[in-house]
Amino acid sequence: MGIKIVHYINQFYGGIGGEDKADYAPEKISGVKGPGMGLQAAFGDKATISSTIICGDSYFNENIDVATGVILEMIKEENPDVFIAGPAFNAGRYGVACGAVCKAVSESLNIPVVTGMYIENPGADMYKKNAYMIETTNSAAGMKDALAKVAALALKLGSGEAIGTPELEGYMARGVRRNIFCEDRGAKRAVDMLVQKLKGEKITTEYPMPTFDRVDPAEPVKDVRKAKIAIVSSGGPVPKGNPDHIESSSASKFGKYSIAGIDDLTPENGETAHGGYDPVYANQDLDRVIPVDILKEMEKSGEIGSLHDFYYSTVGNGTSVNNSKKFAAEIAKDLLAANVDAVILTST
Amino acid sequence: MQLKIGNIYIKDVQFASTTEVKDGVLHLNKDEFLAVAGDDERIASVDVYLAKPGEETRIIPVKDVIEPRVKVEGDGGIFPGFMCGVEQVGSGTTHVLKGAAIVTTGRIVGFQEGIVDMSGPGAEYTPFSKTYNIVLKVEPIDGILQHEHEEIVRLAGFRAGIYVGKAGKDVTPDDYKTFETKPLVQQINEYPDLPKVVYVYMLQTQGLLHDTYVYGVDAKKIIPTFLYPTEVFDGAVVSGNCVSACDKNPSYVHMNHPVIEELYAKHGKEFNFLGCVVTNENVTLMDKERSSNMTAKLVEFIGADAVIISEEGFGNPDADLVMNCNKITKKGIKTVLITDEYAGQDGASQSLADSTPVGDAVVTGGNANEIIKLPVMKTVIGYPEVAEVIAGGFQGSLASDGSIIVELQAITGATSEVGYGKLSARTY
Amino acid sequence: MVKEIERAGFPVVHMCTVVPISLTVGANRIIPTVAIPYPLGNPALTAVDEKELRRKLVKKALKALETPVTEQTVF
Amino acid sequence: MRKKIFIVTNNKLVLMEYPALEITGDLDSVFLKVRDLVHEGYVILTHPLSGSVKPHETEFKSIVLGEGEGEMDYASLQLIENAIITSAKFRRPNRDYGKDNERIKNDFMTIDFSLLKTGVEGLGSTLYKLVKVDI
Repeated sequence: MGIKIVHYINQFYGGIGGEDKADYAPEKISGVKGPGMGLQAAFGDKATISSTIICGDSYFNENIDVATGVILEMIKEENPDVFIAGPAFNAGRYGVACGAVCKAVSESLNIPVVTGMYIENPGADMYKKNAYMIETTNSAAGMKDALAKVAALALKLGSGEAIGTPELEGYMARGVRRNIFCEDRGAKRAVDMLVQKLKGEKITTEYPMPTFDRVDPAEPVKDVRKAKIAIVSSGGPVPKGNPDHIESSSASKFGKYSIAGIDDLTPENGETAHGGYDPVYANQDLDRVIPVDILKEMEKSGEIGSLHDFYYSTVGNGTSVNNSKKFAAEIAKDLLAANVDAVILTST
Repeated sequence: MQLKIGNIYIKDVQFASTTEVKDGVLHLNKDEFLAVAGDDERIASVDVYLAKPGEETRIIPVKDVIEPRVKVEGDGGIFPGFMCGVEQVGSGTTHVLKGAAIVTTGRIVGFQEGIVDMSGPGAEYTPFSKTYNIVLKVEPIDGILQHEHEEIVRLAGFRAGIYVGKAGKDVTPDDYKTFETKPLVQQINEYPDLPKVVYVYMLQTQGLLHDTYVYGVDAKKIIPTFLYPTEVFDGAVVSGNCVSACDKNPSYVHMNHPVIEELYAKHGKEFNFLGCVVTNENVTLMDKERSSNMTAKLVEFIGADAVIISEEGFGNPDADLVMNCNKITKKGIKTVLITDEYAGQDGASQSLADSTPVGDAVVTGGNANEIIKLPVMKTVIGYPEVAEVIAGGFQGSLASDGSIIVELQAITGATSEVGYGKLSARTY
Repeated sequence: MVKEIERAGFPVVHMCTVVPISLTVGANRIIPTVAIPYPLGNPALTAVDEKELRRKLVKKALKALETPVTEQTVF
Repeated sequence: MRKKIFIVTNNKLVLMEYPALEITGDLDSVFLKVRDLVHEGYVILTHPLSGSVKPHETEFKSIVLGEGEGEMDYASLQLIENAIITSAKFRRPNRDYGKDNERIKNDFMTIDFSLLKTGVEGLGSTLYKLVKVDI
């Protein structure tokens, strides 16, 4: 029967129903369902989808740990050669589910995984390092093309063939550098690149130097004496006792804490949740992480307009880019509502 | 300056009573060879072995590789400053025993340096699996310090190269290649309409086992200077560098400089190749700033429109590469860089210790941290146990059956930063 | 985090010890601080001197918030 | 006025030859101390990643620092931070060479010593004066 495959899809593609059925718990059925039919057609007799797992998107995202555990068990029973999830196109929760399941399967079961989604699907950024992720269109209109690429890659993975470059296979780059042999020796490639550069032609560098996403600097505040300032910190400052149980690393949440009526941080009213550095100094005096004492004095003396009554805190250490993006977006919304003018962000 | 290279293609090498080239076969008088190579009172013993392409032979640790050459017409000799005076080389006629190589081995210090496999997967990564190798093993007398030990082995290799090269003096070469670079103004006028190109030739020069010599001068002591490209073909630049086998340039590679050869190949057609600026990679930041300033100034002064800059080594030389790139770009001169990568065994780490947004045209020799398994070989020349201590090796590298698991870093020439090989890397 | 808040239109001054990381995460106004465990203090100083040090850093930060910048700037 | 410079090292060979600030510990201990000193306003004069022996293949490291201009030197900070990142990316091989331990350790120390010597000699003594510090 060739390569054995298990396929994961959501309640919609599983024919269970739409948003109203999004809380559908994981179920394993034998054989193919929905897009699996297209995959099976593409495989011909080279591979067989032995079973399909269907799970509601809300169910998965609201019960990630439980759902992942159950799904892993279902896959383990099948002992497939390759696991496929999706494609999820632009469906956010579906994309996250596909990514999360792929990550779990590849890490705990050590089975090669393929999924597919639109590049702006939040699941893409979160999990493209953990799975071969075919880049799809943003809607199911691109299903045929997506299935063809997913199937081709799955066959290669299942038969242990070498996987080509992201451009060649259509998956999103995972950021891993791998050696290849070129047609020409390096010196010739360099001279050819030089000629292209001299002619003003487009060149493709073999090693893209790291570049970083930039945001244009915001306009400065005109006069801090009139401005409302807010404090945000990734150094994990929290009220004594860490009421929200912010994790010491890989934080999954941020805290919002009132400093109304507090003029100075002391061992009695503040500490750090950060696990990445020696906490003694911050626990002795949290002003060493967020300068509440100084800003309160400045507020009184009129050196700043006012200080926002809340500070926002998370732990930068090990926190995923995506989580911190998410936190920042929520914090920004809050700041906007509170008419804050500028932000002091401290990090340790 | 014009240099005619006469290639005598070597198809085999064997021991014989007389050292000579006959019908493409290099015959070697072992005793004479050893007497010349071992002619240093600091040497206790020398030995010689032959290793041919396709054989199940491993040479470890390889220190340097040298090509046998001989000057048959013109000024100076081969390896100026070491094996002859310091007359300017790079003109006249030089004969080359193409396909033959002297490979030196010895325990310079505890952990040095490369592996050359004559067959199997490792052979794909080193250029010296394709040459007929005369392997020279050198043991110094007791009580020799590390830096002297390095020098003893280095010089023994050069003497061996000169001795073998002389066998080609009266042989008619199979073909000739002529390379010419004229004095600057004449050279510019020869192709006034073509863009002008200079090669910025960075040399590893940080200290013990990290040195390179130009006309016998320790290059860490030079201020960047100009070389006619043909000078390197006569051994003006040689290696005293033996820490990172994959990305140091053995003397053989300097003598067959791939960037210079490829630039000559398009010289007069796509651009006007004016020559080389040699510069160093030093330890202090002041030296780095000074050398990169001088390099950028020289390149501008010569009138280059574009340059190729090649690095040697990794880590702090990444800073020199970036400084050279930034300062030369700032003068409005286009750059192409050649480097290699240390992206970790999984390829997921940052490849270089420094970077610059203007470094937008980079050729890479590959990720030196990638792991390779080298199978058992029938013959091992040298000291297999050093597999665990050479750069790129680790404890457990040498299995009990004699197979070796190492990073590519341990393979001589694997990730050449002058583009001698075909290896590269891509983002997956 | 810095970037996302700035993207929402707020000028953000990033007070941090590891400037290269700050540059990497895309902060535009950067104030280098004292040390990782105590960015805005120094336990080796007296309480008065320590507060003075913190005041100086905060003043620098406020100044940065008032300063127009066109690229990443370390104040 | 010559600037005062000093060596931070965990290499005994260096300590025997030069006045230096001794670090007991591995490569990262040296890097972290240097970072602290940069935070305090000293500048780095020799590249922390000197040599082609990868971090953790050798743990011996000597770095020359000097008095700064008062403000923290941003370029020095970047150098040492990059060095710390680089050190973290290389695996820590188990290095026990049995009977060869001392000889090989000595080789690694000699290499570091040589690179340092190159650096110290490269820093013209008309500009810099090497001193013993106790920080």
